[in-house]
Amino acid sequence: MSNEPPALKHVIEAALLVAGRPLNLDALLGLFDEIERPERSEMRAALDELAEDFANRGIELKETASGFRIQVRASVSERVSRLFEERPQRYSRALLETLALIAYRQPLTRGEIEDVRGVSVSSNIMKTLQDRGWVRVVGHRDVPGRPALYATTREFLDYFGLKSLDELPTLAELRDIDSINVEIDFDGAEEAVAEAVAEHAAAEGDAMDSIEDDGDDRPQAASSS
Amino acid sequence: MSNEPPALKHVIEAALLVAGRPLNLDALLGLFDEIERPERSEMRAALDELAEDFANRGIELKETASGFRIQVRASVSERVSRLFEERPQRYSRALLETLALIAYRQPLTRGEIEDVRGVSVSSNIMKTLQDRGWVRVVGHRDVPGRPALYATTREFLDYFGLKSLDELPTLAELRDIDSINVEIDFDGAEEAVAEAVAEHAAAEGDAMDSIEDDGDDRPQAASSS
Amino acid sequence: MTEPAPENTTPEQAEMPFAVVQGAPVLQLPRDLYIPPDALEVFLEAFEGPLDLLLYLIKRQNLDVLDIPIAEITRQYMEYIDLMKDLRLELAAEYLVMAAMLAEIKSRMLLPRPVESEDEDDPRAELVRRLQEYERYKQAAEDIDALERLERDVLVTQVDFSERKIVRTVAEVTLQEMLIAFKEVLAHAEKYAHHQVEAEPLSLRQRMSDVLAAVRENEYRPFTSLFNAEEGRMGVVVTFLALLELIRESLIEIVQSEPYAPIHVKARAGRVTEDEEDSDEQ
Repeated sequence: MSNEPPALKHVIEAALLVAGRPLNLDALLGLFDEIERPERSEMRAALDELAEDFANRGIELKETASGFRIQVRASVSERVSRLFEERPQRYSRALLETLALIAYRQPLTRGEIEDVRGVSVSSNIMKTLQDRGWVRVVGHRDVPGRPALYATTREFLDYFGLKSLDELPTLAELRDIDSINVEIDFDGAEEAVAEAVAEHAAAEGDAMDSIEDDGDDRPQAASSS
Repeated sequence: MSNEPPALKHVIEAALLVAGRPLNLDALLGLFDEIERPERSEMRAALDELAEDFANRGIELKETASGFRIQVRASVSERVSRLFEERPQRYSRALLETLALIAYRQPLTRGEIEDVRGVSVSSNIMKTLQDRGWVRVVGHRDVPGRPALYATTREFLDYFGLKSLDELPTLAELRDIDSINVEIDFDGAEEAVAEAVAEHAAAEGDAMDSIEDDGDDRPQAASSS
Repeated sequence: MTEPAPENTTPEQAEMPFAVVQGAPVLQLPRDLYIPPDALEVFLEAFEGPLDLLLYLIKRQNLDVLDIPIAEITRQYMEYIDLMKDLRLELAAEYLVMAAMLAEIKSRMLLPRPVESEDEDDPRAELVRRLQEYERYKQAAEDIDALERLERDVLVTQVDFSERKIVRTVAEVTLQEMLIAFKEVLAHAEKYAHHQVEAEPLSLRQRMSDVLAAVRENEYRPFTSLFNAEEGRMGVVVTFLALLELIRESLIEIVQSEPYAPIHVKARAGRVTEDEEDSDEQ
């Protein structure tokens, strides 16, 4: 560092950067003994220079009621805000299993999830899944305790890039695939579903016709809001 | 302000100014999503540019153990510290000697510090060092009484502007009493320098010089108070 | 570090010139300066113990730590000890231990020494080792004190950023991760025969959820309103199957007041719980 005394604007800059509060003209002049103290006009000129130096930078000089302060420009504010993010933790295996069970077996209760997983499901997991908007309560099973019935949401489908649950591999496919490739040909899966439905439907043949006529006038309201 | 995205160095500058803590390379890279994330080399280059921008200013970019920070240079700090009524705390020789022993010889016990200093070390000193976060207990020596083993912390390095213990000032050589009668030859002099500290013997050069100079070459030894 | 106050003559050895002439020690010792008693007290308290005091005595006379004139140094040391006693300064035990050590070394120095003396035979060796050891850390302490440090020498910048956006991030997960997790549940579940997870059309499950979400327990909903013709025949079939499954699982009730009257659907569940209200907001 050279031995020249630092330029006035750089003293001001340093002061504003450490002060932790806005500094007015008097506070800035107070940094100097009377003998060396710059004129107010010099101080103003130095502040103007400083403001110019900050053009195109991530910070700017701002004059507020209580004085001058240096602040982060809006243009970098959002990026810099990331410093204050809480680092997300990875979801636990238990959470993923629970989510998958809800997806494949919905609607079902927590007790039913626990039956399949063989271990209890923490309230935290259910809360996280609901906070995340992937799972919601769609009703209650009419048994003692009236447990909530959980189902996946449209957000769940959106997040995983699915148009519908049918795009998930069937259980049979899941069993066979060693390492699941998400880009598997889902068309085959859809066909399998369609066939299953058709079979089911054929068995209930009679009922189907009458319903068809009934369903004209109302849009299906059930999709999640 | 133009609509161009802010230069990388200006994002770094803004981030370091608001972070309230030193930021390492990873923390800075974390400001960006994977897609837009600069290379480490780009980040380093931007940091270098920033340091250059600060060359004749009242602030400087400093890398310490925890990462990078922007600090007000010593040459401007004195003036700027007029903003604060509180004077920085002064530390007694006893405390500094204790700190030095821990820094160079860590980990070691209070008894071992007392052996070298020839006087007892007050509990107050140990408490102050720990309260400041410069020293912590890292274990216990496996001898009767199981005395605590002390070591320095990252905060210690940050506070004294060091990147690692290697950057501590070189410890003076020990000379052998035999050397009184021998032509001065320090090559074989004591190597029992503290275990935790890297040896700077080579960098130190002629041991005689360092003793004769007796600290003259240290940066600004006596000016600041 | 501060400049020493003139009359205090604080023992800052670092400020003393250091010019040892090896082999030709300066025997002409400078006379002790007169120190007023009150200043002396401050002076003595400035020492960090007997090693520090000894180092001061040695350095003050430009002597090398490696070649201490023990008799002379011991005499001076004892003078200070006596002074401290006279002034009734609280004298740490360490000072007396050192006095004893010096006296012992002095007496051993008077004994004739073998010509080929090993250094461990030099009665001063242990003292020299301790003095050197202490001195290097005393120096190290001064060096550390001289480092540019926060607060005293450099100030950390901190720009207020209270207007920052609070960004809440959530963990990310891939479909693949979820499926792998699920596969393991299945493997686990299959070990228990009574928990067979069957293959069935997922669209049916989804539709069941949708229907269940759409019906209320205390509100009869027209049966037909649950169907969407735009979905075509297949969609209608799926909805119907979902309704049948929901009835089978006793999750909904179908009500018809009289033959051919409109059919209504309501949830079997009783009151709407808070859970439900919450989830409905999404």
